[in-house]
Formats: sequence, structure tokens, C-alpha cells
Amino acid sequence: MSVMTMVKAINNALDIKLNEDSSIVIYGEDVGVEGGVFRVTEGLQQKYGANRVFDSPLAESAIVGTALGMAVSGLRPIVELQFEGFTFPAFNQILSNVARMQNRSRGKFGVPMVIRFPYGGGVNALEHHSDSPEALFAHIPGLKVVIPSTPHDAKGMMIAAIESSDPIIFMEPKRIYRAIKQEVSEEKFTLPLGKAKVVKEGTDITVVAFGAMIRECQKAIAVAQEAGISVELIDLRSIYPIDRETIRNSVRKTGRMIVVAEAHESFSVGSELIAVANEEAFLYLEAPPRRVMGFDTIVPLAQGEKYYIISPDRIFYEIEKSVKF
Amino acid sequence: MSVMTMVKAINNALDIKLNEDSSIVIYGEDVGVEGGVFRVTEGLQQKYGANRVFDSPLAESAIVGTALGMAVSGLRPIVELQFEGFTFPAFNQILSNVARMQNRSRGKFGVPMVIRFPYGGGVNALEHHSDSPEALFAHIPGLKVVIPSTPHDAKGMMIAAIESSDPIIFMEPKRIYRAIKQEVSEEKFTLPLGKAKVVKEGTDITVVAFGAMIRECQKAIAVAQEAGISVELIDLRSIYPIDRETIRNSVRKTGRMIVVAEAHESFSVGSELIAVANEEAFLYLEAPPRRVMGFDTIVPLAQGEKYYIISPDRIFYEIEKSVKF
Amino acid sequence: MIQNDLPAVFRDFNPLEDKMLQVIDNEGNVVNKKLMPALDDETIIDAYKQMLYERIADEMAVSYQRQGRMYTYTPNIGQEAIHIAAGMNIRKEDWLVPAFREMGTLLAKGGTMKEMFLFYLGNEHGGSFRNVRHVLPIAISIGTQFHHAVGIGYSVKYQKKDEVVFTFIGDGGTSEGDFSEGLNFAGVWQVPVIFTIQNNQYAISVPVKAQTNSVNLAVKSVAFGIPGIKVDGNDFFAMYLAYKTASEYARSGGGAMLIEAFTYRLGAHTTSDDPSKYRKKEEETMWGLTDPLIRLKRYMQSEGVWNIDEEKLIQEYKLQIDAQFVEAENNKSYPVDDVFGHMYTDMPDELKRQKMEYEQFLSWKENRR
Amino acid sequence: MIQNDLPAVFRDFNPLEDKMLQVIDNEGNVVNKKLMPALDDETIIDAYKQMLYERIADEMAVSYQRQGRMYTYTPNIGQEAIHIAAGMNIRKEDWLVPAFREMGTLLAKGGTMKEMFLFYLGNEHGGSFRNVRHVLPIAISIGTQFHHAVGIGYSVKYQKKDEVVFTFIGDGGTSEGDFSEGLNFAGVWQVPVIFTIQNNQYAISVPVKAQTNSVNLAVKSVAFGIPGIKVDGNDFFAMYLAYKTASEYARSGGGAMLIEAFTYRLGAHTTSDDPSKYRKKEEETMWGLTDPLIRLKRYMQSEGVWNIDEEKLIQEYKLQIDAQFVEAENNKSYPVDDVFGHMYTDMPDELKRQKMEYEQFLSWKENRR
Ligand SMILES: Cc1ncc(C[n+]2csc(CCOP(=O)(O)OP(=O)(O)O)c2C)c(N)n1
Ligand SMILES: Cc1ncc(C[n+]2csc(CCOP(=O)(O)OP(=O)(O)O)c2C)c(N)n1
Ligand SMILES: [Mg+2]
Ligand SMILES: [Mg+2]
Repeated sequence: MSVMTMVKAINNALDIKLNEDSSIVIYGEDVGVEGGVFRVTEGLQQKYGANRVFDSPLAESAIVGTALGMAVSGLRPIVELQFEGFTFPAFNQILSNVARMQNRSRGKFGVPMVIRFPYGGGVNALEHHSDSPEALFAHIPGLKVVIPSTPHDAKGMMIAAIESSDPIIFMEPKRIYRAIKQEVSEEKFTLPLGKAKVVKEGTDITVVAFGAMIRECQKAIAVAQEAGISVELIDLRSIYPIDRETIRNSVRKTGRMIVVAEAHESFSVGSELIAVANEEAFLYLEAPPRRVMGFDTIVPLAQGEKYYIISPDRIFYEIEKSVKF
Repeated sequence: MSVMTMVKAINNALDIKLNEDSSIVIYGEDVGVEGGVFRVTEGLQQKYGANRVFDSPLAESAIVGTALGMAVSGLRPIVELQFEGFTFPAFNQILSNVARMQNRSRGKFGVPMVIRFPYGGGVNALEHHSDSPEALFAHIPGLKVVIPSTPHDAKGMMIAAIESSDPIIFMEPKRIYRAIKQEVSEEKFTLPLGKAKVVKEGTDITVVAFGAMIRECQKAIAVAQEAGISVELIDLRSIYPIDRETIRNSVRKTGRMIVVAEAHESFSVGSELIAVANEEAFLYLEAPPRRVMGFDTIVPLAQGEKYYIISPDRIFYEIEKSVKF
Repeated sequence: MIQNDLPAVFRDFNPLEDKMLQVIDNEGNVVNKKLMPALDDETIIDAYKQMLYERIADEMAVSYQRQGRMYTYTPNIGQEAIHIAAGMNIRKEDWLVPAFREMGTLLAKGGTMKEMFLFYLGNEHGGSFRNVRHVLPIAISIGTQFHHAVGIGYSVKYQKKDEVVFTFIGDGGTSEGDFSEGLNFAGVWQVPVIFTIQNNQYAISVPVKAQTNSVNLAVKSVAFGIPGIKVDGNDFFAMYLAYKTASEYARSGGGAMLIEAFTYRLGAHTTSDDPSKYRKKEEETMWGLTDPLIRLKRYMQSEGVWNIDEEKLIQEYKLQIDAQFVEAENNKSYPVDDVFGHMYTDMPDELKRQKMEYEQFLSWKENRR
Repeated sequence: MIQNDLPAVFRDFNPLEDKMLQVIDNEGNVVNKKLMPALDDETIIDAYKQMLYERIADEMAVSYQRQGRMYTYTPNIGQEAIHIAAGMNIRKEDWLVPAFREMGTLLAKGGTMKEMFLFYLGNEHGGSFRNVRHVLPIAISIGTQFHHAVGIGYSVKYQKKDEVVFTFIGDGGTSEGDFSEGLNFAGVWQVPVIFTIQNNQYAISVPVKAQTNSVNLAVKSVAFGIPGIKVDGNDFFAMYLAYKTASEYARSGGGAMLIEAFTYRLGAHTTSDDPSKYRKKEEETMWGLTDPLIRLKRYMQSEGVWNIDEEKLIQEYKLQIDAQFVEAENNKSYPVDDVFGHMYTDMPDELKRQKMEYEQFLSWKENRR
């Protein structure tokens, strides 16, 4: 075991897999010499050479599209897109090809590749550096979309993603890249993709969140606890597919649900989870499941972000509202 | 008045606006000499000249991005993307710039432009020609997304879209481009964007649909009527923003809702409408609102489309299930 | 100056000067003897037969579509020399990353007309060419295929395999960002990829003049530091030479090459298209004179290579092709598993649920009858 | 051959031969007399002052960031000759479509350091340059700005206005699909757009050699049929001449031109970046010798144009700039309306609802205290 940040845990996962499987290559903008703008790939080029870990020209569509070419011809590429806001030049490749190659070829070609990128707000960044586009990817059939919230999960999920034969969108909550430190095993381990985790059991209300919002929820839950409200906290982890079983069991138990996420609320994970709660636990619902999410606005620059970013206060406010409904 | 198909009605709307406003230009792949692969722009180049209606090189990102440039410098461009499946090369321009220019410039630049394209299945087409990506656009703040279901609405909504100072995504259900004929006024008229329409009043259940699905719902509703079920049919028309008032009034009245749409069900308009129904009418709900939508799979080619495309049978089945809940 | 990188045989054809590689003219006369590839008669006859087969198959496909027995089809008529020349240079281990208008190359690689027909009858099993080695499925999001080819090129190089990647695009496709990005990556990575632009003069209704202001399309290679050459795409020998040279160049570690095959789409864009809307009969007639089949046949006749009973061959091909069409047409099997079954290697619960609910509906429907 | 389209003064600088336009050398000596633009002393002094102002402002911005008074900042150090030469050639009615590293040009157009600071303090009002005519806001999705510039070019031409569009990109940006698509549209539409590639040798840590295999970046113009030229970006006179010529060319209906400004990013990519990870001190030192300010100063001194009390000027600038920073820093006003108020010309009910619910929360929070 050793103490790791999420950056370190992902780096460690990449290191383990590069070491054991020579078909893995990693590339993207500045991932080689620089080790990535967040240093997630630090040291890997030195260790594994520039034909396995390297800088590509600045073109996201090509980065993703060439990775698909590699994935159908014997390699297992892992590509980094520098920020979530710069995934969109690659959107056509992702939607029209990466997600479809397996089906289009009737299974002739598997697509073992990982597209990873930092996402989310709260870091006082420029435009395009604070967004949470998970819903856009989750609506695309053929992809799996996952988001870890701890160093431990990040490592186990990354190794599972690399070992998956399906294309994985691996979103990394940049706000907690270094904010959380945790004991993580140095050994190889995997966590199943597609499974949510009950972070804390409770009986009055279910709070579903993921990524950087887990920590904010925990703060709100501490306050709720003092107010005598017993909250069950679920870390969704897999955005697509959604782990209906975990949602079902929890909402049937508590009868209440709020979804906490940074993205714009319309057409979001929040919408989807409310639909799931209705389908899976309609007769158990005691209050309308609600979204505690970002506005349908551009994420403001640093000075305005205080309004946009979900605070523990706001989460508590919504918990209380739901419980009092 | 004259009898028009939707193709003709949109053509007529474009004609009226080109005629009255010289700042309007129309371009895209094959829209000039050819008049568009569906002939929506037929005759307009001859009438207005090749500097107002013209073919562009084959590059969707450039088509949309240059239109944004025009829109901030005095023109009102209308661009055609040839099929919904080919909007994605332009996705970055749409999300990162078209939707954001107004906010980014703090209102210095308005963005009066229309991006129009045919979408949807049921026409025995190749891959990328049968998709319904409305949710992807509706999740992007800064856009309005609309879909007409009749020639009359298409005309009135198109004129309103062209006259709007905000960027409009105008999706045209290609399956009913020529399938529905209707008396439409030759005069100029507009319909407010953002408003749903109650196509048929009813008391037992609300069916929300749009585009080509309205017709399929009407068939199912006829069967339901015979079975003694009174259905209220809402044509959503505006995907973003959603007309909550119309949904609220209807669902509070009927207590039941199904959403019929062609898109993949996860993270869809269906999800969003279920969330809206919960937020607006929770205490009135008598059965879980449900999605009657496409699978989370690639839309199959012609031979497999029978499974994917929503049939009146399937709509009736879900209506009945909900009413019997 | 970038033409320094060109293989020696190409040096005289600088696209910056809009030169075009040609071996025989429209009459089938050899105009550049020293470039005539050393092919034995057998091989030339085989090439003609393959081109003829593609032509006949194409015409039949169009007629099946007209009879309402098949959906919209994309003919290849007039571009056969490119396809067969590529097909004769692509080995079993080489990769083919197609766009959507290179039927002859797909057939040469081992694909069948039955598969082509199945695809245009609306069944994914057709376009997948599942049983043909190293062929990607037909991809119609224009430009995207370039990246796939470059990625495969990287794999090949990384794995030190002796494999070359062939990929195709149309003249219209050169305007897409992916075209340029792909060539740029190929230049930086020095991968063994042969990029062919089939410049058939039109992107649906849009002529190549409206597509770009560059002097020709081969010259675009300059922007990415890879050699480029413009070749008469209706001249089988020129195309053969181009592919042979490019393959050797790629295999010897030279890297990528861009070939503009200057040709003409003699037919419609697809069976839904009416070219008379956007081009003149005279233009079509003029280009008809450059028909690659006629040219090769004239050459063969004047060189005494011609020994084909063409009418008989055509009848033979028609029977073969029709048999394949009928097989494809009769294949009505499209189980619901084909919708759900290939989305993931391991079907997630969410899809299982959707499939199950759908099957519940199907059985309700069944019972209701 | 495409160089035929080049304005006469540029004919000698064929990017295909990797020629570079230069007027003065590192020592400030005139190396190409016949190309020296006819500028009076006044103007040259003004140019130097503007470059100096940009330099000082930049250094101060970096130090505010270091003091923790401002967020991540993108310095311009070393690229001032380009910015000011462009600034002196861009008229009030001309358009500026910036990327994110052309501060001097933004200032020349009428933008203020207060706005720059406000932007880097996290307020959109800064980057919008709301009160400056014909300037688009700072756009950081690389490459996308090319299309906006081309679209404005189309507007200008359509409306028969005498306006020219200036747009910028980095060397890294040339790999994005939008770069190529934009130039291609500009070639076909023949629009009055001047595209500048600021080739500062790096895209963050990636050197230009890893970005493309083309001989230089100007040569990419060949692929799109527009004239291109490589210019010494640290030579104010060369850049001035380039912009003057390109502007005249554009205004006289010649259309677009691509200028590669060959320069060096003397500072870090941003204040979060550490160049020592990816480049050698010696390299930085070597490029330091080509510093555009030093070069221009040497020229001015040897030509007897120099009459500046630089130390005094710097002190003056520092006071001015600091005053603007303090103003920006004190502007803490960011009403919630700034989040919701600019999304649409007419706020939809949906946003009104979200805002109202948010305000309910705020008042709950207020009451709870
Ligand atoms: C990204 C994308 N945009 C638009 C289309 C629609 N489309 C299909 S074929 C075609 C024209 C292609 O022209 P070209 O590249 O010259 O190839 P050709 O058809 O002539 O072989 C268009 C616009 C598409 N398939 N993909
Ligand atoms: C589409 C896109 N991808 C990635 C980034 C992240 N990014 C910001 S600056 C930069 C490097 C840009 O290099 P270059 O174009 O040479 O401009 P320079 O910074 O040197 O001025 C990158 C990769 C971005 N802003 N936009
Ligand atoms: Mg073509
Ligand atoms: Mg740079």
C-alpha cells in the first residue's frame, strides 16, 4: 500500500498495464516528455520509450481516429484528450466510428481502447476547462462511460477499462486530482465497470453523485446527519450503463432521491436517473426525485463560478426540502 | 392557401425570407444547383443568385463555423447539413462557438443563424441516415432545438427560426418530408418557438411526441379510442426549451404520461420529460411515466429497422400498460 | 522540393506543375514506354476481366435497384481501373480501409457481390466483410477513414509487420478536416499508408473546382510533407505502376504517399441522383471516351493480347452475379439479436433489459392476433 | 507555381524553397534594403513603444499571477513584433479574430489591459472586448477561429465593404482540421482574410518538428490555392511589410493570404508551464538574441532614430498598467445575471425558472445565517 492521489493512482495503473502488455500505447497532446498537463503520464515515456508513450500533433479527431485504427489492428491504445472542452473536435470519430465499429463489423473488430480526459469545474479555469459533458457521451450507444471519485477506484477502474474489449470513456474529475489522498495497493487490481457503490448507507433519502461531487455530498450529509436525516450516498461510478439494481434497492428503501452533478441539468444524468427511479421504484417514491445540478448556462469563469458550482449548502438545502416534502 | 408537403413548406418559408431580407444567405453541400438532396432549397439559387444560395465545399465544421462568422457580421445565414449523421464534424463549432458566442461576448454579438438538417429513421437508409440526435443538441446551453411535425408548423417555425436572434437547430423529420400534405397559407406567418401544441385533448393519459412520431401516435390513439382510452396527444415541437406549462397542465389532468420518440432512450428527451413530469406533477402521477423509444443500439439498416422503429402497435401496448397500471 | 522524396519513377510528375502520370492514351497507345509495367499477358487479361466483372456487377446492381429489389446503390462505373490496379497490388496481409466507392478493390481482397448486395439490401453483415482478412467495413462518414488507416499504419510499424494500408477518399472528401489531419499524422509518423483520392470530378452535384482552389489534389501532399502524385485514373497501367511503386516505397520504410487518381464518375452519384441536373451530356460523352475498359481493351487489341470472348464472359458474369444477388435477396434472416448482439463484447444489463422488454411486447403482439 | 499569385514584393520568398522574408538582421542591420517599408521616424518610435508596452504589461501580468492575484496567464513575450505590426496595419473597420496570444494587436485595436486583466481574473467582460469595434472575443478552442474569420470575410465581400479580416493561430493549431478547412474555404471563396501562423516553435511542450513533416508552415497554403509566405516574425519591418502587402492584396480583391511568422515563445506556455521540462536553456538563449525589441532598438540606434528614455517610459508604463490592474482587481462585481443574462437575446422560461429556484436557495441560505 502507498498513499496516492488520483493522478498518482492513474499513473500507477497505466504503469502496471504498460509493463505487462506490450500492445498498449499511450499518446495525446503533451503526454510524452511533459507527462501531460496534469502529469498523469509522468515518467512513462522515459520508462517505456517514445514509441509507446508519445506526443501527437494537436488534433483530437486524429488522436481518437488513429487510436481506433490501432485498436482494430492488435494494439490497445489509451489516448488522452487534454481537457473535456477539447473532446468535441473528436466527437464525430467517437460517435460515428469508435462507438460503432464493433456493430458495423458485426463483431469482426473489437475496439479495446480508452479515451481519458480531465473534466469538471471548481478550478478557476478558462472557458472549455470546467465542463461536465458526461451526458453527451452516455447517450451514444456503443460506449461505456465511467468516472471515479477516489484514487483507489480510479486505479481499479482504469485497469478494468484498459482490459475491456469495448471502448471506454474515462472521465477524470480534475478538481480532486490531487485533493484526495488515500492508501492504495501497489498491486494490480480491477474494479468491475458498470457497478455503482453505496458509499454510506442511510434510510431517509438517497443521494446519487459521482466524481468531485461525492466529497461535496459527504459534507452536506454530515450536516444532514446533525439535523437527524439519514442519507444513503451512492457513487454512480458508471454513467453508462447505469447500475439500476443499486439505484432500485436504495430508492425503494428510502423513497426519496436527489441527483447531485455539475453538468447542465436538462438532458442530463439527473434526468436519466429520475427516469430510472420512476421505472424501478415508482410505487415507493415519497417525494419527487430531483436534480441538484448546474444551470443550463455556460459554466462561468472563475468569478462567477461560485453560483454555478454545487455547494454542500445547496445539497443540504435540497436534501431537507425533499425530506420535508 | 395551397397544398404543401413539408419540403415545399420549408422551401416556401426560405423563399419568403430570402425575398424580404437581403442579409439572408443559404449554403451547404449540394443546396445550390441541385437544390439539396431532398430538394428543400430547390429553385432558390436560380431566383436569388449564387452569392445568396450556394454550394459549399464538403466540410461541416467549416459550414457551421463560417456561418457563425457571418452571423456576427451582419448576415443571417441558414446552413443545411446533409443528414443528421453528418452534423458531428460540426459538433465542436456548434457546442464550443455557436452556442457560446453570445455569452462569451457578453451580448456584444448576437448569433442569428439557423442550422437545419433532416433526421430520423424509417426510410431504409444507410448508416448515419436514420438517427435522432436531438438530445445531444438539447443538452448544449445556448441553443434552441425545434422539430416540426406538419407542413404548416414547419413553415411557421422556420420563419420564426430565421427571425430569431439566437442560434436555432432546426431538425426536419425526413420520413414525413413528403408523406403529409396539408393546406398551408402562402402568406408569411410565424409560430412561437418554445411552445408545444396539444394535438388532441384527452383525459386518461398524456402522450408526448414530435416529428414523424406524431403520425404514428395518432394511429395508436385511434386504436386506444376504440378500446375506450382517452388520450391527450402533445406535439412537443420545441425540444429545448421544453414547454413545461403544457406538460404540467396535461399530466396533472391525466396522471399518466408516455414519451414516444425514435432516439436511444437513455439520456434522451424521454428522460428529460420524465424528470419534468416529476418536478411539475409528482402528486398527480398515477402510473410511472415511461419512455417508448429506440433501443440503446445503433439504428439498424433497413432489414433490422422494423425492430427499432416505434410502431403504432408498440405505442398502443404502452398506452394500455400505463392505463392498466 | 518535396518531390525529392518521390520514388525515382515519379520524379517527372510534379503535381506543383500539374503534371499527370500516364502510360497509355485514350486510344490505348503507349505514350510513356519506359513506365509501362512489366506485366505478362495473363495478368493483363486478368485485369481486364476484373474490371469487366466490376462493370457488369455495377450495372446489374443499378438495375436491381430500379426494379425495386434493392435500396439506394452507389455505382462505380468509370473508376474500375483504380480499383483493380489497387486490388492487384494489395496482398492478403495488406489492409484495405475503404470509403464507399471502391467495389473492385473489395472484391479483389476477397469480398463477394453477395456481401455487397446484402449491404445494399439493408443488412450489416454485407458491409462488414466479416470473413475477409484485413478489410474494414464500409464507412460513409466522409474523411474519418483516413485516421483509421493511419492508426493501422502505426500498428503495422510498431509491430514490425510487412503490411501496407490502402485507403480511399473522394475529391469532395479532401475538404474535410480529417483528410488533412490524417495526412499530417501520416507524415509525422511515417506510416506505410497509401492514400488514394478518387477525383471523379464531383461530390454529388458539386464540381471539384468548387471544392478547392488548389491546382490539383495531389499537390495537397505538400502541406503534410509526404510525396504526392497525380495519375490518370482511367489508365490501368498508370494506376498499376502508381500502386506498385507506392507499395514498394511504403514497405521499404519510405512512409505514406498520396495518389490523386484523376477519373470521372460516369454514372450517377447514387441511384437516387440525377446528374442531368448539374452536368452536361457533352461532358459525360467526352469523358466516356476515356473509359478505362475501352482504353485497356484497345491496348490489348493493338498489342495482340486480346483473346477474350467478351459477350460470352459477360453472360457468364451475369449468371454468377445474379445467383449471388438471389442468394442475398433470399437471405431474409435478421434476428433481433443482430440489433443488440454486436454493440459490446459483453452485453450490459441495460441492453438485456431493453431487449427483454421488447420481446415482451413482441409476445403481447403475437398473442393479440 | 502557385507563387504566381503572390504580390510582386513576395516573389523572391518561395516557401517551397523554405525562403524567409527578412528586412533587418539580429544586429538591426538592414539586409534587404529594397523591402524596407517607408516609415517615418515617428511611426517607428511608436512601434517600439507599443512593443515595449506589450512586453512590460506581459511581465507585470506574470508577476501578478505569481503573487496569487490573478489566475493562469498566457504570456506573449518574444512575439511582439508580429502583434504590433499587425496592429499598425489593422484599421478601425478591419476585423480581428484572435486566438489567445496576440495581446499587442488587441491593444492596438483599442482593447485595454484592464480588459485583459479582467479576463484573466475570471470575468467574461474582459475577454469580450465589448466596446472595441470588430473584435471577436478571445477563443481558445484551437483552430475554430479560422472559420469565423472566413465567414466574416464572406460577409464583408457580400456587403461590398472595404474591410479586411485578421486572424491568428499557433504552430500547433495548424494540425487541427479546422485550420485546413478554413484555408480551403478561403481559397474557394476568395475572401479578404489574412491568416497568421505564429510559429513560436512549440505547442506547449511539443516542438513544431513533431507537429508536421512539411518543410515549413507557410507551404501549407499550396494545398488550398492561396499565397503563403514565411516571414521573420521577430523582425518588425518584415512583419510590417507582410501585413501591409497582404492588406493591400486583400483589399484589391486578391483574397486571402497565409503568413507564417517565424518566432519564438521566449516565456512559458502559461504561468502553469515549466519550459525547462522540454527545452534547453541554450536554445532559449540563442533565440533571446533574436528578441524583436532588441533588434528594432539596434536598428533605431544605428539609424539615429532612437530618442527614447526607455527607463522613464518603463516606469510610466508600469504605473499605467498597475493602475489598470488595480481597477480590474477591484471590480468584484459579478451579479448572478451575468451567468444567466447573456445566454439568449430573450431569456427562456426554463432559465428564468432555474434562476428563480437558485435565488430561493440563496435567500434560504441568507436566512439560515
Ligand atoms: C461527413 C459526411 N458529410 C456528408 C456526407 C454525404 N455525402 C455522401 S457522398 C457525398 C459526396 C462525396 O463526394 P466525393 O468525396 O467526391 O466522393 P464520390 O461520391 O464522388 O465518390 C456526400 C456529401 C457524408 N457521407 N459524410
Ligand atoms: C482544440 C484544442 N485542443 C487543445 C487545447 C489545449 N491547448 C491550449 S494551448 C495548446 C498549445 C497550442 O500551441 P500553438 O497552437 O502552437 O499555440 P501557442 O500556445 O504556441 O501560441 C493546447 C494544446 C485547446 N485550447 N484547444
Ligand atoms: Mg467525387
Ligand atoms: Mg506554438
